[in-house]
Formats: sequence, structure tokens, C-alpha cells
Amino acid sequence: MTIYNRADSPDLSVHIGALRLANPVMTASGTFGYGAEFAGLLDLSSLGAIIVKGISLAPRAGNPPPRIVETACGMLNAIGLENVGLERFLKEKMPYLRQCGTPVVVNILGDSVDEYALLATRLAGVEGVAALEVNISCPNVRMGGVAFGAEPQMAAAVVRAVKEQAGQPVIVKLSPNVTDIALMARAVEDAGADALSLINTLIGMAIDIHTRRPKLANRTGGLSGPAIKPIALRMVWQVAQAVSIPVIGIGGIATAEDALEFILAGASAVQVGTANFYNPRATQEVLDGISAYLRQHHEPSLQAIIGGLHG
Amino acid sequence: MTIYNRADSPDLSVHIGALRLANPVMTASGTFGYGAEFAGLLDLSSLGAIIVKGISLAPRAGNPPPRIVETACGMLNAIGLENVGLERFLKEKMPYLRQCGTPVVVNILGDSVDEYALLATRLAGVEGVAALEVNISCPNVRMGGVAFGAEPQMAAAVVRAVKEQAGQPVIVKLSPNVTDIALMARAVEDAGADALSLINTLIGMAIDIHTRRPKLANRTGGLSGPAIKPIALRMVWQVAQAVSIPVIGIGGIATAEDALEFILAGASAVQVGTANFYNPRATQEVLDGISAYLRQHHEPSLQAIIGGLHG
Amino acid sequence: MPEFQTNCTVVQVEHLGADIFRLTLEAPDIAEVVRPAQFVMVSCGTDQDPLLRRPFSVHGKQAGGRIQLLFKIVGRGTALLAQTRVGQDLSLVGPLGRAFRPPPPTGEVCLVGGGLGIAPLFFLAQRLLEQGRIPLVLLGAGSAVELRQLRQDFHELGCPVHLSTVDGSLGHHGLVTELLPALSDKVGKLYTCGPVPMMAAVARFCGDRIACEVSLETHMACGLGACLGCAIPVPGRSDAYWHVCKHGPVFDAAEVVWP
Amino acid sequence: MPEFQTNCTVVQVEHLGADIFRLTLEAPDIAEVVRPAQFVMVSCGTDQDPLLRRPFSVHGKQAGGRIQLLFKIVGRGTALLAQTRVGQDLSLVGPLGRAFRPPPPTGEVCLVGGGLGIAPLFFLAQRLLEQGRIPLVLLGAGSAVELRQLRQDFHELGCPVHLSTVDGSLGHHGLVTELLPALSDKVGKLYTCGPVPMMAAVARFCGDRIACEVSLETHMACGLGACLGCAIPVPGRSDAYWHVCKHGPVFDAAEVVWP
Ligand SMILES: Cc1cc2nc3c(=O)[nH]c(=O)nc-3n(C[C@H](O)[C@H](O)[C@H](O)COP(=O)(O)OP(=O)(O)OC[C@H]3O[C@@H](n4cnc5c(N)ncnc54)[C@H](O)[C@@H]3O)c2cc1C
Ligand SMILES: Cc1cc2nc3c(=O)[nH]c(=O)nc-3n(C[C@H](O)[C@H](O)[C@H](O)COP(=O)(O)OP(=O)(O)OC[C@H]3O[C@@H](n4cnc5c(N)ncnc54)[C@H](O)[C@@H]3O)c2cc1C
Ligand SMILES: Cc1cc2nc3c(=O)[nH]c(=O)nc-3n(C[C@H](O)[C@H](O)[C@H](O)COP(=O)(O)O)c2cc1C
Ligand SMILES: Cc1cc2nc3c(=O)[nH]c(=O)nc-3n(C[C@H](O)[C@H](O)[C@H](O)COP(=O)(O)O)c2cc1C
Ligand code: FES
Ligand code: FES
Repeated sequence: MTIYNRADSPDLSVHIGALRLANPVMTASGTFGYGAEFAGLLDLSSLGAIIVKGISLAPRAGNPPPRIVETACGMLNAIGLENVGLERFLKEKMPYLRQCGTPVVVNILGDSVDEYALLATRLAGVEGVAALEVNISCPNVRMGGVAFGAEPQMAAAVVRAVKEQAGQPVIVKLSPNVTDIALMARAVEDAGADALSLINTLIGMAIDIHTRRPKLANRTGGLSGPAIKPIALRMVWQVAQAVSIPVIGIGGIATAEDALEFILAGASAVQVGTANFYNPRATQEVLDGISAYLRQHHEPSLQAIIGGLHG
Repeated sequence: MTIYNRADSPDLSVHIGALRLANPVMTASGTFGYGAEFAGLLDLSSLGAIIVKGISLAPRAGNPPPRIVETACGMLNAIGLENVGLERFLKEKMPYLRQCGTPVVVNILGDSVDEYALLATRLAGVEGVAALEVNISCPNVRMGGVAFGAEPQMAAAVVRAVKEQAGQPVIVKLSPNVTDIALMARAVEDAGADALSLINTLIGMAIDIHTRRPKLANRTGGLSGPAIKPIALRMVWQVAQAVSIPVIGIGGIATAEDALEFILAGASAVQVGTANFYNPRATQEVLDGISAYLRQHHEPSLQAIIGGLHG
Repeated sequence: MPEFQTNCTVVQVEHLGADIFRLTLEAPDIAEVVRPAQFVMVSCGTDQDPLLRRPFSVHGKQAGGRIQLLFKIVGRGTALLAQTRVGQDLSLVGPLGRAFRPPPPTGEVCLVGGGLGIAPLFFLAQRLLEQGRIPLVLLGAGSAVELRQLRQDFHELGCPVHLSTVDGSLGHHGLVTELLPALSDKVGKLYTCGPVPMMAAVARFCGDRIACEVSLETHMACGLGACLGCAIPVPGRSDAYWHVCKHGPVFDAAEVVWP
Repeated sequence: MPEFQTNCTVVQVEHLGADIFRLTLEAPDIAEVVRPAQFVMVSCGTDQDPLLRRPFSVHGKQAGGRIQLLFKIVGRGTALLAQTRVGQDLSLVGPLGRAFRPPPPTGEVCLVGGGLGIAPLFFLAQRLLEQGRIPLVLLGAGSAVELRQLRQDFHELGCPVHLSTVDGSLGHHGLVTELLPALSDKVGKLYTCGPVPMMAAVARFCGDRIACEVSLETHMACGLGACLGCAIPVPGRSDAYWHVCKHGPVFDAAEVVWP
């Protein structure tokens, strides 16, 4: 094995629009709490960015339990977007996150276009918030509960409203529960998104055959984990070809190999989600493995392999 | 444990439109060859029905290899609809299937509405063919390669054309790669389908990070197996509520528990797919387990629990 | 609170009868800091099946940085765990959650365990005895086979033990909660873990008279407070949930909505 | 052709060095009917991870209804299989595929194996010797450690064996195909299994002069001819594929498109 000295260290930094990250490994919203939850097990400052649990204007209690169920190589969750709300987030969570020194991306969610816009306004000047990630998988309350992310016009409206107010780069997180994700991606790009992240969870269900009830109180939930990786990778590959803004890959990423598949398919960065639950050190392992791969393949930088898929 | 005598045997028979099956366990198209492949390992006459590999008018060679890749609790396939074509199927495969005594469902596929119609015409009088299953996940060659199953109008056109010619009940097999599967289901019901089966595979991808090429020669493939079960179950549940024709559940079914989840969600019958590959006796185990469940729950018949989900 | 993600070597596997197993693990980091009712998240199968770790209370501590887990086969994860062999490594994350709080300086202490709820109570008894407190132990189970080894272990610790079995094969014929009325009124603190109906009955028995802590179970994806999957309702509030892995697993009986 | 889906008890696990293992299984049904180059599909992990069975040629037969598998750790499935213990059950489906055809009644027979391609050739040698034919065996590998046990086993059968290693640590220093030119021209049939470039070189060497059968590997989901996943091109036809699990794994060298 070759020994590399520091000068040989591959350059892992990436640009997501105006956002510069020391490395491409982030934590997916809702799978890493507000960061502090992992501080005992992981060096948070080694992360490319921390994406926090989705924040709404007002606190949300979330769905009644049961909220999670394990499935084959995956899990369903119906947390119901429980979160402390913007005010408590800023007061109780941001101070800790700021002192970690890791870029913080705030995932935002709303019931209406106005709520999204208001969140962007309130977050615009907040120190330490490096970017916003707009979760458009939420139901649009005014439009009969159809998810913003299921309809290009509705998604575009949210993005335009957020972009008008935002003080930071805006990442839009796409839902996979659509016929044509490239169409959604282009609509959102045209509306001004600085970057895209995908995928959010796929809608799924599980039934307890003995009680004959859904295993989740909410009946349906979001499927995540290794089970969905092939779908996520296909969508990232399609979207990366359809848009010219950076794409962030999410979905079942648990190892460096997984992450590199997304990067080769065109993702500039990745988010580790469900894997944090069963392997709290997953982000660190992904990062180390990407470094090792770049060395092994004599690549000077991560940049050099983004979208490097042949054929 | 209670000992049941024959009179206590629960009634497993089901009606799929005009099609009566002795039990609800069928084999999913493309995962059971033309039946004979499993004859050494399984009593084919115990199956509710055998659904054969999708048949086109002319033989198809299929895609170049590699055609399959394992994923987390699933697999991707890009077989490319390789099949012997209608003539050889009727000459070489049907005689064996007929003498098994098991109802045979022929899965049909075409590049155009006319091809589907012609297949239905040619199969109309064939002895032993109990039903047709129309695979609408195929690309519509005339309409620029968009899958018939991605667009309600196109799907409806196929179904109408097949129904006009068909001499047997017509099951329409839905693609899960859509925003609103209930919409598709209603379109196809309105066009005259006698029953629906779902889901076909989800489009996915896998990349070899060392060669930097897709692991499938076709680049993308269809994801199947336990990984997709939660998505399939959710879709079956949605569709069963949206239509009044019978629904057949497919997707990751490997055990009786899996099958019963689909039945409680509203499926009148199920198809076992990928599980046949890794457990050739899966269909038999599913069937035995359903019987045992009905006994344990003192249910007189399968019919009594279809759609029996509470809440 | 220090937490560790660590591979621990299995040094003993005991099949205690019925579907109950006990593992002894070399886990010096965890052993050093863990307190009674804290739990560990254990990988039971391959790296992705079953996907999620399973939560288990620490059942006891042994010299040399060892901890014990006591569990029952109830599903895929525990079935795989029961196949563990000596010498194998298991991946653990922990210790997690809030521990039982110490009893008041005076008054008797009573532990009430049902089924596998006994697991964390043994560790609590170890800890109390170190502090010179001798708890009275009430244990209930379905049948004698589930209790024999545990009765002996509590005896060896030096605790008085009263037993009950549903089938009457050992001790009182009936529920463990039926032993409660006979308790001395000097009991000042009661710790309980077991099936929810049992804990509910214990909580009702204690009322405002006896301080009562319970250790709860819920499905957990992370055990770290990150997934928010382990929610249970907060009494009297329709808009708030506890998270069992963080606020619990130990709760004051009054903090719980009982059925 | 009888086929079985059956749980087989592992009676011996040998680590032959490097990453190579040999399992001996009690599989009377399969042992009774299996022929050289036929394979079995083996479940390597939990019931759903890895999801698919792995194909392995039968490496040898032993008295008492036993079969052997010889394999190398190359990925997740084989890594799990290497952890198998004596007494454990493995689920097998087989025997599957078409076997090597018997050699012509006269002429010498030569077996050329590279790496794990040696696995089915040992069984073939057993069978040929039963029929009174003594094959000449050429074995190649990267290094001595992969060959030592196999050399001894072929010797014990009574076959002449010539070896080569890429690193020169045993036998000829170089590729096994470099031993071919020294073959007697009495060789009438050659059987080969190993890496594709090796088999391609063997096929070229045989040309029209020597009948040559090869055993191929492809990814397989079912091994039964049902999934159509194991396709390889048919020479001279752009619109047709063989299916390795059904038409193969044995092919005449001329039936294969060589790189
Ligand atoms: C804090 C805590 C401490 C525990 N301590 C012990 C202990 O010391 N000994 C012991 O035998 N058991 C204990 N349990 C219960 C134990 O976690 C479950 O028995 C185990 O997770 C079942 O896994 P399985 O795969 O065998 O069952 P399955 O039913 O196949 O599991 C499916 C899913 O349900 C979850 N699940 C099933 N039952 C329970 C349950 N009772 N509690 C939580 N999750 C469950 C699993 O974790 C998994 O995610 C504890 C639970 C918690 C929350
Ligand atoms: C007919 C046949 C006979 C074989 N006989 C032997 C034998 O006797 N000894 C032996 O060591 N190996 C043999 N192989 C190869 C063996 O099947 C693979 O090494 C094994 O499947 C690798 O599994 P894995 O999970 O360790 O590797 P992974 O790479 O993790 O497997 C991923 C997927 O690729 C497939 N795969 C990977 N490598 C191969 C390969 N070379 N051939 C087929 N599929 C592959 C796996 O089956 C699995 O589906 C044979 C293959 C075939 C087709
Ligand atoms: C428990 C849980 C909670 C989640 N909460 C959020 C959320 O608040 N906002 C959001 O945009 N995505 C949320 N997600 C989706 C993840 O961020 C991610 O997109 C998805 O889980 C797929 O990635 P994975 O397979 O790596 O988990 C959540 C996922 C899980 C499992
Ligand atoms: C290898 C393979 C080939 C398939 N071929 C067909 C086909 O020809 N026609 C069709 O309608 N579906 C085909 N399918 C889809 C299955 O019938 C089924 O809908 C899908 O695999 C989901 O079920 P499962 O998860 O149980 O496998 C194929 C699936 C696989 C894995
Ligand atoms: S188990 Fe994840 S927050 Fe409690
Ligand atoms: S492996 Fe399935 S057809 Fe050959």
C-alpha cells in the first residue's frame, strides 16, 4: 500500500451554489436531531454540514404513536414533522450548533406558501445558518392537502416565495412520489432554486395481521433506508442530467460505496439519513471511505469524479 | 393446538371477475418462467394460477447482460422482456401448462395499442388460458417511448383495445412509477378492466464504483423483492379503495404474513415474484400459512378477510 | 453522559430455559459508566438485516468490565441474538437513557418485575446493595421455568424474593401485583418494570402514597433522541409527547398515561 | 432431472488458506444424483440478506451422501458462508445445470483449472477415475497457498498434477495456460474452468483439434431458468442469448463468444 503524505490528501471540498463545504457528507433532516444528539458518538466538526430536523413556524407535536416500523432493509416513519418550532430552535438549538463550527442547513416546512416565506424571512439574518433546505413533501393545506412536491406549479410557487426572502442559498428537497422527477426538478430550478436535494421518503405502509390495523397510527409513512437506494440513485442520475444546478444525493446511503454511486451519478454532495440510526458513525465512515477511494484511484479531488459515470 | 377435520378447512377460493381460482396464490410474471422450470421443486397444481413470463407477438431476445443485480433486500432486473413470442409459447409452452390443470394467465406486452389488441385476439380462443394480464409498463413506441402505464389516457386506450378482442377476463397490471396510482386505476377500470394487479417494478439503478459504469447494461432496471413491499402495500390499499373491481397484490411477497397484509388491505389475491428465485417453495409456504391463519382466527373463508383492515 | 459505539466480545451465553437467554459481554467502557435502567442498542443480524438495532436494558454488571443482557426471543432480532456464540463480537451503542433515581435515604425499597421486565431490576438490586440498601424483590412470570435462575441470582445477591406465576408452578398462583397488598407500609420507594398492565396496577397501588418509578418500552429506531420515533403521550396534554429514549426509559408513574 | 430444495447439515468446515474454504455437507438427495459441473444455489445469510442464493459447483462427493463446496471469499455472501459452523444447516437448491459430458472412449483426458475454477474439476476427476480414466490435471493459481491442499487431494485420487503460480511460489512460474503446449497430442478431450481469459486461451489452444468443454459463471438470481438473468451472447447471433443456468454452466468452447 502506498503511503500518502498530507500534500497528497485529496481535496474533498464542494460548492453547492454559494455554499462551500469542507466535504460532501451531510446529515439528512430528521435523522440527526439538532446535532447534539450525536455529539457523544461523533466529532460533529468533521461533517460537511448538519441538516437539522425540519422546522416549522410554530412547534408541532407530531403524530400519535406508533410512529416507526422496521421493514426489509428499511423503515417507515410517520413522525408527523414534530419539531420545536422556529423560536425555540433559534433560542435552544442554534447556540450549540454555532459553536460546533459546522455549517448548519435549516430544513423548513410549512402548510402554505406564506409559511415557507415567513420562515425564510426569519432565518435570513441568523448567524451560523449556511443554507435553507425546503421540504416540499408537506401537504398544502390550502390546496386540499396535496403535497407541494407532487405538482410542479405548487412547488415552483413555494420556491419563488422562499427565494424572495432568503438570505442564504436555497436547496429544494424533492419528493420521489412523482411520475417524472426531472420535470419537478426543472420547475424548481426555473423558480430559482440554488440546489436540489433528493430523495425524500417514498410513501409506504405496513399492517399488523393479528390486530388487522396499520402498524403506524398515521396508517401510511415514509420509507427510507438501504431498501430505497436504487430508486434514489436512479432519480439523482435523471435529475443531474436534467438541471444545471448542483444536486445532493439522499436515500439509503450507509457506506462510502453508496455515496460514491450517487457522486458518480452526478451528486455534488450526499446526505446520510436512516444509517445514522443504526450506525451513528456512518457519516464518518462514509467520509473516510470517500477519501480512501480518491487516493486509490489517484483522483486529486472529489470534484474530479462528480458525474463521472461512463456509458 | 386444536385439531381441525376436513370440514373445518377454510375456503380459499376467490373470484377475480369471472375467473374462479381455487386459492389466491399466483406466480408473478417473469419470475416463474413458463411454469415447467419449477416443476421439480413444487407441485404446480397447488397454485391458484400460473402467470407466465410476458409474451409479445414476435420473440424478443432481451437486453444484453448484465441483466440483474442484487440490492438491499431486493434486486434490479433489466431482462428486456425476453420471451419466446406468441407462436412458440402456444406451441411449446401451453401444452405442458394445460396438462398441469392450473389456470394459466398470460401476461401480454406490446409496443403499440395494435400489438396488444392482436395478442388478445390470438389468445381469445386458446384452451387453458384462463385470463390475460396486460403489462402496461412497456414503452409506447409510437408515443416517444413513454410507458403506457405512466399516462391514464394511454393506459385506457390499451385496455379498451384489449377488452374488445379478449375472450378471457382482462387483468391490468399497474406501474408504480406514477404520482397518483388511484387515478391510473380508475382510468383503467373505466376502460373496462375486469381486475387490476399491482405493482410492477420500481425503476432503479446501481453503479459499479470501480468501473464507473452502471451495473446493468441497460443502465436502469426494475426493483423488486421485499425492499418494495411497503410501497406496494400502500398502493394496493389506495387502489382497493378507489375502484370496485378486484385487486391483486404484488410486490415483495415472500411469506404468508406478507400476503395477508395485502389481503387485509383489499387484495383478493396475491402474486409471489422475486421470492420464487430465492425460495422456490415460497408459493406453497404462503398458501399453507394463509390456511393456518384463517384457522387460527376462526375465519371460514379467505373472502371473509379481504379488505378487513380496521382503522 | 459518555456514550460509546463499540464491538463487545461475548464471553458467555446462557439459555435460562423457555425462550430466555443471558449474554455476558466484555464492554469495559459501558460497564464503567452505566447505571440501572439504562439500555444499549444492539445489532442482532447482518449489517442491514434486521436493519435497526434492538434496545436491551443492562441486566447486570460483573467484575472485569463485563455487562449482562437478559432477553427473550420474541421476533427476528432476538431469535438471531440467541444464536450468538462465545467469542463473537456484538456491536453495542450505549449506555443510553435516564437511569432509575436513587431512593430516599430512609424507608424500604421494593422492586416489582414481570417477565423480562426483571432484566434491569437485577442491576438495580446490585447497585442498591452496594449502597447498603437491601431491596425487597417481587417477581412474576408465566411459569416457573422463567424464574428459577433469576430467583437464585437474586438470592445470591442477598435480596428477599417473593415469586408469583400465572400457572401456579412456582410461588403465588396469580399475578405479581397480588403480592403488593402484603407489603409493609414502610416501603418508601418502588421501582417497577414489566408488561404495561402490570405497571399500571403497580402505579395505581402506589397512588400518592409511595414514590414509584417505572421503566417503559417502545419501538426505537435510534435510542439517541434523533428519530422521535419513541413518542408516548404526556398526561393531560394532547399536543405533547415524551421520547422514551431520552426522557425515559424511566418515568415517575405520574408522568405516564396509563391504560 | 431431479432437483431438491433442502436443508443440509454442515459436517466439516476447512479453511484451506488465503480466503479459501471448503464445506462438507450432508446432502444425500443431491449427492445421489449430482454430476460434475452441476451446481447448487446456497442461502448464505439471513432469510433476506443477502437476498439471492449464491451458485457453487459441487466440488466433490464423499461416502455417506456428502458433498463438498470449495469457495473463496469475494463479497458479502461468501464472507457470511465462511462463518458457517459444523452442525449448522444450510439451505441448498440443486443439483442444477448441465454437467460435463463424458469424454470419448479413447484418448487422454486433461483438466485445466484456474483459481476457484478448480472446484468442479475435482468432482470430475473423481467421476472419471470411477470410470477407469485417469485425467491429467493442470492447476493454476496466484500463489502456492491456494494450491497446496488441492494438489494433495488430486494426488490422493491418483491423478498426475502439474502446477503453476503467478508468483512462482509453487510449480511453473507463470500462467497455467503456459503448460498447455507440453501436452501430449494424445489428449482427446479437455475440460476447463476458471477465469474467462484463461478459458479463452485454453479454447484457442484447443481450436478444432481438441474437444473442449468449459464451465462458465454469470450472476444468477434463480439458477432455474426462470429469471433469464444469466444471459450470455450466442456466437454469430445478435438476437439470441444462452442462459448459463440451463444451457450451461457447461458449454462447448465453440458455443461461447470469447473476448
Ligand atoms: C429501553 C428498552 C429496554 C428493553 N430491555 C429489554 C430487556 O432487557 N430484555 C428483553 O428481552 N427485552 C427488552 N426490551 C424489549 C426488546 O427491545 C424487544 O424485545 C426487541 O426489540 C424485539 O426485537 P425482535 O426483533 O426480536 O422482535 P420484532 O417484533 O421482530 O421486532 C420488530 C421491531 O419491533 C421492535 N420491538 C418489538 N418488541 C419491542 C419491545 N417490546 N420494545 C421495544 N421495541 C420492540 C424491535 O426493536 C424492532 O424494531 C427493551 C426495550 C426497550 C425500549
Ligand atoms: C455455476 C456457477 C458455479 C460456481 N462455482 C463456484 C465455486 O465452486 N466456488 C466459488 O468460489 N465460486 C463459484 N462461483 C462463483 C460464486 O457464485 C461467487 O463467487 C459468489 O456468488 C459471490 O458471492 P458474494 O456474495 O461473495 O459476492 P458479491 O460480489 O457480494 O455478490 C454480489 C452478487 O454478484 C454475484 N456474483 C459475484 N461474483 C460472481 C461470480 N463470479 N459468479 C456468479 N455470480 C457472482 C453474487 O451471486 C451476487 O448475486 C460459481 C458461479 C457460478 C455461476
Ligand atoms: C425518522 C425520519 C424523519 C425524517 N424527517 C424529515 C424532515 O423533518 N424533513 C425532511 O425533509 N426529511 C425528513 N426525513 C427524510 C430524510 O431526510 C431522507 O430524505 C430520507 O429518509 C431518505 O434518506 P435515507 O434513506 O438515508 O434515510 C426523515 C426521515 C426519517 C427516517
Ligand atoms: C426478473 C423479473 C422479470 C419480470 N418480468 C416481468 C414480465 O415479463 N412482465 C410483467 O408484467 N412483470 C414482470 N416482472 C415484474 C413482476 O411480475 C412483479 O410485478 C415485480 O417483480 C414485483 O413483485 P416481487 O417484488 O414479488 O418480485 C418481472 C420481475 C422480475 C424480477
Ligand atoms: S428512539 Fe429515536 S428518538 Fe427515541
Ligand atoms: S439464473 Fe435465473 S434464468 Fe438463469
